[in-house]
Amino acid sequence: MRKKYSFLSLIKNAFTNNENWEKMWESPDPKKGYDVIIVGGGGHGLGTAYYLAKEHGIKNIAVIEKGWLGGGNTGRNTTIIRSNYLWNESAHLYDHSVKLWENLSEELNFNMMFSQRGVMNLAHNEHDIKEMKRRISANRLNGLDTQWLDTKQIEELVPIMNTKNLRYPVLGAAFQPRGGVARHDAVAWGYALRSNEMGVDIIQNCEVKDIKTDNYKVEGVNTSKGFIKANKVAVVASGHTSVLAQTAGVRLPLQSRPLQALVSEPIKPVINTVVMSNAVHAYVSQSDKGELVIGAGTDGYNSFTQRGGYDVIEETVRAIVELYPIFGKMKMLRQWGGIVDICPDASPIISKCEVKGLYFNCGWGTGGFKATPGSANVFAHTVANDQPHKINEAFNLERFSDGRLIDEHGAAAVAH
Amino acid sequence: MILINCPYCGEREQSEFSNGGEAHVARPKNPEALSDKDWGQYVFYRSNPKGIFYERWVHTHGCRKWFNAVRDTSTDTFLKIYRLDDNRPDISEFKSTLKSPSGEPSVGSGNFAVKK
Amino acid sequence: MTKILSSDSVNVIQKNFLQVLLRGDGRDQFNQIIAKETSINPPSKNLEISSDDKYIFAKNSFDQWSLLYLVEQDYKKILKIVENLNMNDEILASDYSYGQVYFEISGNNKNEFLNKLTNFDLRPKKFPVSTMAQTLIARIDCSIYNLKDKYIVTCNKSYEEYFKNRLVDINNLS
Amino acid sequence: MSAINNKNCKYISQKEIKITFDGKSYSALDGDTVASALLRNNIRLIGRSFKYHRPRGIYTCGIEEPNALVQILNEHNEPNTRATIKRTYDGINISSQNRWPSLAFDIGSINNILSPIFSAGFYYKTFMGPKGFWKKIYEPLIRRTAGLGKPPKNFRSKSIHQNHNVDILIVGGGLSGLIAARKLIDTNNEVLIIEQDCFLGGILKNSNKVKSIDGKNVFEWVNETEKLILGSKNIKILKNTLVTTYNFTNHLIALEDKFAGKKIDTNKSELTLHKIRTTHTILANGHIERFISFRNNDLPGVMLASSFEKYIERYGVAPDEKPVIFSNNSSTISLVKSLINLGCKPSAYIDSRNKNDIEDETKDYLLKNNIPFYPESEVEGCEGNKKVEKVYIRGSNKEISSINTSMLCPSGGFNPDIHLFTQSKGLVKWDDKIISFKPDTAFQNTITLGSVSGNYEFKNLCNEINKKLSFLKVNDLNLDIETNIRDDFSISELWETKTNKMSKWSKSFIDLHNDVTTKDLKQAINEGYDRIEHLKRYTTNSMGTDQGKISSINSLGIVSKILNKKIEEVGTTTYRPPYAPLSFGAIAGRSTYEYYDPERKTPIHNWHIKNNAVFEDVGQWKRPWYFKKDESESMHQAVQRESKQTRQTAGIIDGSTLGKIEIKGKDALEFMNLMYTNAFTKMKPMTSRYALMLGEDGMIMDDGIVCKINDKHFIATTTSSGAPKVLSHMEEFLQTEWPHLQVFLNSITEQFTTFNISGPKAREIISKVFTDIDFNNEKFPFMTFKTFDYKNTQARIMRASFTGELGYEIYISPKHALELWEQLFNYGKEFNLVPYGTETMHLLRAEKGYVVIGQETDGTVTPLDLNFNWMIGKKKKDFIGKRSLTRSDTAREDRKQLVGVVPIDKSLFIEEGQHIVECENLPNKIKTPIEYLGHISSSYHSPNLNHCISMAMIKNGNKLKGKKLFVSTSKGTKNIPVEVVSPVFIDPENKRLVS
Ligand SMILES: Cc1cc2nc3c(=O)[nH]c(=O)nc-3n(C[C@H](O)[C@H](O)[C@H](O)COP(=O)(O)OP(=O)(O)OC[C@H]3O[C@@H](n4cnc5c(N)ncnc54)[C@H](O)[C@@H]3O)c2cc1C
Ligand SMILES: NC(=O)c1ccc[n+]([C@@H]2O[C@H](COP(=O)([O-])OP(=O)(O)OC[C@H]3O[C@@H](n4cnc5c(N)ncnc54)[C@H](O)[C@@H]3O)[C@@H](O)[C@H]2O)c1
Ligand SMILES: Cc1cc2nc3c(=O)[nH]c(=O)nc-3n(C[C@H](O)[C@H](O)[C@H](O)COP(=O)(O)O)c2cc1C
Ligand SMILES: [Zn+2]
Repeated sequence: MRKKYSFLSLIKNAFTNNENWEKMWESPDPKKGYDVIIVGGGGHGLGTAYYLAKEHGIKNIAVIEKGWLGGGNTGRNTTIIRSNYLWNESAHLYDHSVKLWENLSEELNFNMMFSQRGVMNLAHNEHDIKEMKRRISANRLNGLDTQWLDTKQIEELVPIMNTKNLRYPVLGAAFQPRGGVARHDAVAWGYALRSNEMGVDIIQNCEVKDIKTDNYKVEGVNTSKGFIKANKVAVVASGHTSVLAQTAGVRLPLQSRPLQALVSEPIKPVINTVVMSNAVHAYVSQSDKGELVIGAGTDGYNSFTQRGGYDVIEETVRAIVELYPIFGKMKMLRQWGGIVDICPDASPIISKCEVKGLYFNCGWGTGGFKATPGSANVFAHTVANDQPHKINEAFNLERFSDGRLIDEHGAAAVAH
Repeated sequence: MILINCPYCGEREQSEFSNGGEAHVARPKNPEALSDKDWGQYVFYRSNPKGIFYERWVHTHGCRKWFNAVRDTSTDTFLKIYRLDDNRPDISEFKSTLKSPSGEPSVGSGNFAVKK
Repeated sequence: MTKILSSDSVNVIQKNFLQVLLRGDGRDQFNQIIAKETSINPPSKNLEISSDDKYIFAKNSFDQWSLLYLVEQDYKKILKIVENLNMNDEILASDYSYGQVYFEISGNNKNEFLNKLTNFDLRPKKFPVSTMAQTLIARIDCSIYNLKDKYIVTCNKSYEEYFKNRLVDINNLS
Repeated sequence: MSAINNKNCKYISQKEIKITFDGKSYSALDGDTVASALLRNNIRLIGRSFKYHRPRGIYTCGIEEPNALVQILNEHNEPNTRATIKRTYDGINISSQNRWPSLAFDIGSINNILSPIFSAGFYYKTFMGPKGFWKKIYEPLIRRTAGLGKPPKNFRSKSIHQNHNVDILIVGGGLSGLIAARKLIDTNNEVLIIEQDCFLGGILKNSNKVKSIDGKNVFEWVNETEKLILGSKNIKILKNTLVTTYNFTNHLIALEDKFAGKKIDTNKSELTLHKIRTTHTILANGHIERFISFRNNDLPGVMLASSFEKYIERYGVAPDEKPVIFSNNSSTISLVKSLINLGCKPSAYIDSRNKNDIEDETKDYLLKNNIPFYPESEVEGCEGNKKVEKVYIRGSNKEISSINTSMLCPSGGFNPDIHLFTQSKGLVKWDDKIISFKPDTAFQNTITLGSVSGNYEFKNLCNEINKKLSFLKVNDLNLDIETNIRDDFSISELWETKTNKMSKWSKSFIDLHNDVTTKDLKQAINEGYDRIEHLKRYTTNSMGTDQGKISSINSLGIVSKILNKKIEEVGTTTYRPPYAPLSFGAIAGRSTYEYYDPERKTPIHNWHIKNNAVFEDVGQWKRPWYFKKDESESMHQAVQRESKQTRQTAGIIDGSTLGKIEIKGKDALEFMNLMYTNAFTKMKPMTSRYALMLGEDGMIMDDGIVCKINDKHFIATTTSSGAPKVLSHMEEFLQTEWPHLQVFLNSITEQFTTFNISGPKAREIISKVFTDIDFNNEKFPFMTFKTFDYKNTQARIMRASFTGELGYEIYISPKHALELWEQLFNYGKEFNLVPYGTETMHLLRAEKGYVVIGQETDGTVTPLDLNFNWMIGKKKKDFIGKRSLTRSDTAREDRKQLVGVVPIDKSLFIEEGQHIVECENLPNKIKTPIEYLGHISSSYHSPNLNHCISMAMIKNGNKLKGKKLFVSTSKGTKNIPVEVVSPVFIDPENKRLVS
């Protein structure tokens, strides 16, 4: 690691008026060809490059990003991290990720501010309770730390919550203490910094226009900066993955939908865990800067506008105001949208396909930020070995034919 | 919130409607004759283009009628709305301003504010 | 008939109407059968209402009609009509009378008032007299019939209390 | 040194009111904002900054304010209120923010001393170890120092929504908005004008730039225009209303403050959120003045020039008698004129423009009034203790001189306020003449007029408006606008002045709200964050509550210089709604708390209340969960009692919430055969059948009872929460796949109130109510139904039960429902007929082994998994979901299957949701995953068997019957030994059911 950051480096640079900081990453022109081209400079893409270089010894890699690093969903998500998914396959995948999160700041020597303040899923009716108790039990057998909280325990953790005087009272919650939030942009930057250090080319403002194949074998990519050859192409373009797959003649079972979020004005700390609710649809956490970061639901139609409808914002805010009466006096500072790619079973695809040398990591829908390190890690394994890691074996494309779906709708309806 | 012109009720806000995904996907006549893979294609796979998209809507909180639409998913503009018994309009009727499959349209996208 | 609210500019009265919901193809035979049973011709234009002070007959959409009886009727008679109509295979008639609630909304400010609860465009040029619409009001499905100086709004009976509360609430606050 | 009252101001009354700021009382004038009131009282230190806790004052006179945010104590402690727009009233109680213990002495200002370390992105570079420190020490500390205002108090807003549908919306009732409106008077267009201030006129009231219009003074002209507009039938004006959001298809959101300048009446709605749908949007929302970065450009006492002018003209207070003015453009001279009119005089006028570019009029005027003039000069910086005391000027010969002053008014030019225009997804373009972005290509029906369109010339205004509105076919309007300034706008580029004093603590700010300095920008670019979006996120530039209104273009200017690019190549960040922070309470409106979701009630609801029902939410429905016999009865006791009584004599449940769908038409039979797994062809008329509906993926979607009246007429029931889904599922296939089928569907859920009476005495009771019906088993066998006349209405009675007992389901018009319900109780009294709720229903059906959709099923369960093979019309060629049942995974024999589970030790209770395992104990802490077979989907204490009975979905369940396994518990590591059994616990031979 060349660029070492610490309190000392900060003091040192303070003396030189902060004018001597080194560049975090270079912006080279693309080479003629690479062993692996990763399409998409979000967290998953940059992470994949990092693990390919670090764990699989592949160094001749380019990450190609059409805009700026982390400008996709990595830069616009509500940053909730947890692993308490219902099915074993998911629980293993997401917990692999949480475990990597726990050491990521130190590993990359870049503070991701992973804050394990706990994630709470509220139950508002008998059905919610049943579903959550089942999930807690399954999680426990998978070695996860999800637990049941009764209303009193909830009130102790989140005193500002209105649990009784609302249309659908709060009846309890599933709580995962190891869950939390992280600084989303830092994830992209940290991986970029360290993979670039290991020789990965990071090419921004370069759009992949199509994936070139010959006889079911990948040849490279045509980009806005010309053709680039590649032995392997790994597509991690989130909302745009199915559009790119199409250029290689591959069809993916994905639909791209707007997903919106908003932040309030900053205030002093009032809420110290992440709270999500399905029936009263809203998710809240408070960032270290003080804003409430609030997630809405997906819009009900395909769209690539990064916008979404105002009615969805209204739905969310209604819920927030009801659950937290003090927020009635607060204000929305900014709202925005991302484009999420949704799979029919609400689980991702981390898989090879019928074209040799072409790999997809997609379908994370509304909840892939939490998986960033884990998904990148097993995807790198899949790309390097041309076969899946044990953890992502089930997340293949065949499941949409044989029916072996990993249906996380119940547990993942609030997938953030 | 986009406005949708229901062929039966007139213009209403999108929240009165539900989207039914890709249009003109006929249910296979003889499902038993299909392979698992082909059946899976029908059940789980739908086109997801950026740009011109043929899709279905239903006026859930109005007349409850289904209809088809052609919409530019890169700008959310409706290019045409037509009834189920109308013919599928030809793609050449519509102009896409996308420069590349995942590029942004020249105006109306979520991502550019400055004229290039 | 119950007064729900009244102010200088809006009045809302709950009414007891009877209603039949009709489905069919709208062709000649359909029209004849209906006319025979009900002595009223169903309107043929989408969203159109034909009415007098005793009834409203509206075409909700291309294969659906609502017939509302505005004055006291023998309920049995309505049930009989429904039964007779259902003798025809190509018609579905359902008695909607007591499963719905009816509100008559009048007053100078009725548009502004309703537009506190719905985004539906009530301007005469978009919602002419003697037409009907199905839309959301106060987050629930409603039908609204435009009778010149008043609207008839109906919704499912299970929402009765909720809907009345919302009407009163919004009136109190503005 | 001190503020001056402008008695000539017509927009403020001379009536005195009292306000409180940080515990001290001050007098203000009725009509003052918090800012103008404080300025009037010579208070300039208002708050502390976000990161460094630097002293801050009032920087602007409007929505763009980055500094002066206050807390309104008497309005539920509302935080982060902009002092510059919050109107005062008698008794308002305000406090400053982000300081401790006091505004003057704030401990947090230590951050300023440490600031060289807190450089851009410093969080990312430290606090990484030791383990656990981030969570316990660093993060809580960081969180506490950040965050500005204190949390508000509980507050239940009464704000309402108002929808509008109009032809034309005019945003901004300033000069151009009013001209446009005048043209539209008495036309056929329905027009709405929205103005954020309580007075119309915009620049006409905010400055003295315009002297007269058509010979009238501007005040008269605005009044006359307003009168004309109010007199027209087609135009409405909303004042105190701010447009915040511009959505697709010309949908805009605006917020009206109904108590601006008044104490809130808590019985009324304090805010109205307007939702406007329009055909054309005219943006006439003006411009925003921008600042210039220089050393300590954040000191209290620095205030934008046109804001200073606005305080004089609009609020009748000149914040200072002798400010220094610093400008790079031609507009600022009007401030000098305003001051001179008041008898004050600027201490200096500094103009960075080339001498030759400065208007002769300006030079002459300054000379005539003897004002020290510094052409081709700039402010190097300013200094002072918590306020401006000294301003350093770099003269045309680059020498630094200084002036003592207490206020400094910079003007860096104007930005067309393109926020709303870009929200609408229009494209903007760089204009070298005004040195700013201006609207170029509209995406919607959007027209921009006046300064928002980049037109800064008054003389040209009518021309522009006539041209742009000509498509509306309205008359031209030509006004003679006489100005106090030279009309041709001139500006020279200036984003930042060079600092001479190189102290590590001296700062030249680019974002005042988030404490971002120009040095931070440079450092970030050095580190590789050279995309403007990276810069924004790395430094937090323009991410504050003001969203960089006065500074974001400046940052582009600075960045473009460093990168040696054109500003248009650097690009802007994305403008996102809202234009200014928008109240959550107002967005929610009334549709929250009790109106969050509509409540649906059955016609029996009030009876349930009277009989101590405890309700459960099922979808939107309120359903009795159980009935409390008396206060002391627990839920468990009630359910045990209800369940027992039902099997002993009879019980009744209100099932009105069940969905009911009437299906009719020539092809009804074919349709039903396609929609459900069951075969309906051979079914006899007037019989009913339990039926299953699948999704195309083969998974169970819903169940219900289908009544066949004849081949052309069916009635189907659905689950309570599944009703809308099932109806739309049917409609979808009917309309889109099989339009050739002649079938009509009506929802009749609400048209029939439904009760199910069951138990050994059910027949006796019902026979007493319906005396002329023969309920004999042969005459009225299981799964048949009949229609009867009952008191002027029709009732349908079906032999069916969900409890496993002899049962009748009655469908009756809501008109007679309650009466009939009470009748049943009348006759049922002697048999102790009990009303029961959903919990007892669930218990009784579990005893009988019936499944509940959503409890035994979860979207991954096929009918085969539930051993419902008998319900599948195998001979049918097709039905929805059929093909999916033979996919390799769904056809597997070792899938999870439904079984019954009982504890071997009958005193133990199995919890729902626990899992079935093969091991007797679990480790204390589970490190490697434990294999499990499946989970407990339902579990109850059966009062009739007097032990726990459970249902479970377990792998290969069918083959495991009779086996001993274990069920985990939530309490500890010891699992409960259980036996796998058939899920039917009571009456497997159906004796009770068909008796
Ligand atoms: C509002 C919102 C809230 C969310 N909240 C959460 C949450 O709380 N928790 C959670 O776990 N997840 C959440 N998610 C989901 C999460 O953000 C995503 O699943 C995750 O960030 C995906 O990461 P990625 O790296 O795959 O995609 P991205 O970060 O989107 O990266 C894909 C990149 O590919 C680039 N690209 C696309 N096309 C091309 C092309 N042709 N050529 C080159 N590059 C291309 C894009 O520009 C983009 O930068 C949320 C998402 C949104 C939108
Ligand atoms: N020569 C110069 O120095 C100079 C500089 C700038 C402008 N001008 C001239 O000044 C005139 C300005 O007139 P104008 O009408 O464009 O601007 P204006 O300032 O007169 O009016 C804008 C109005 O819009 C309102 N507004 C802004 N945003 C709003 C929102 N979101 N919601 C509701 N109301 C909002 C403001 O309160 C204001 O009243 C133009 O003629 C222009 O040429 C001259
Ligand atoms: C967790 C999180 C916190 C954010 N906090 C702020 C904030 O304090 N201020 C702000 O202006 N934007 C904030 N944003 C929103 C960004 O400004 C921006 O809208 C978002 O990254 C989407 O990018 P875009 O709007 O440029 O498309 C935040 C975004 C995220 C994901
Ligand atoms: Zn319609």
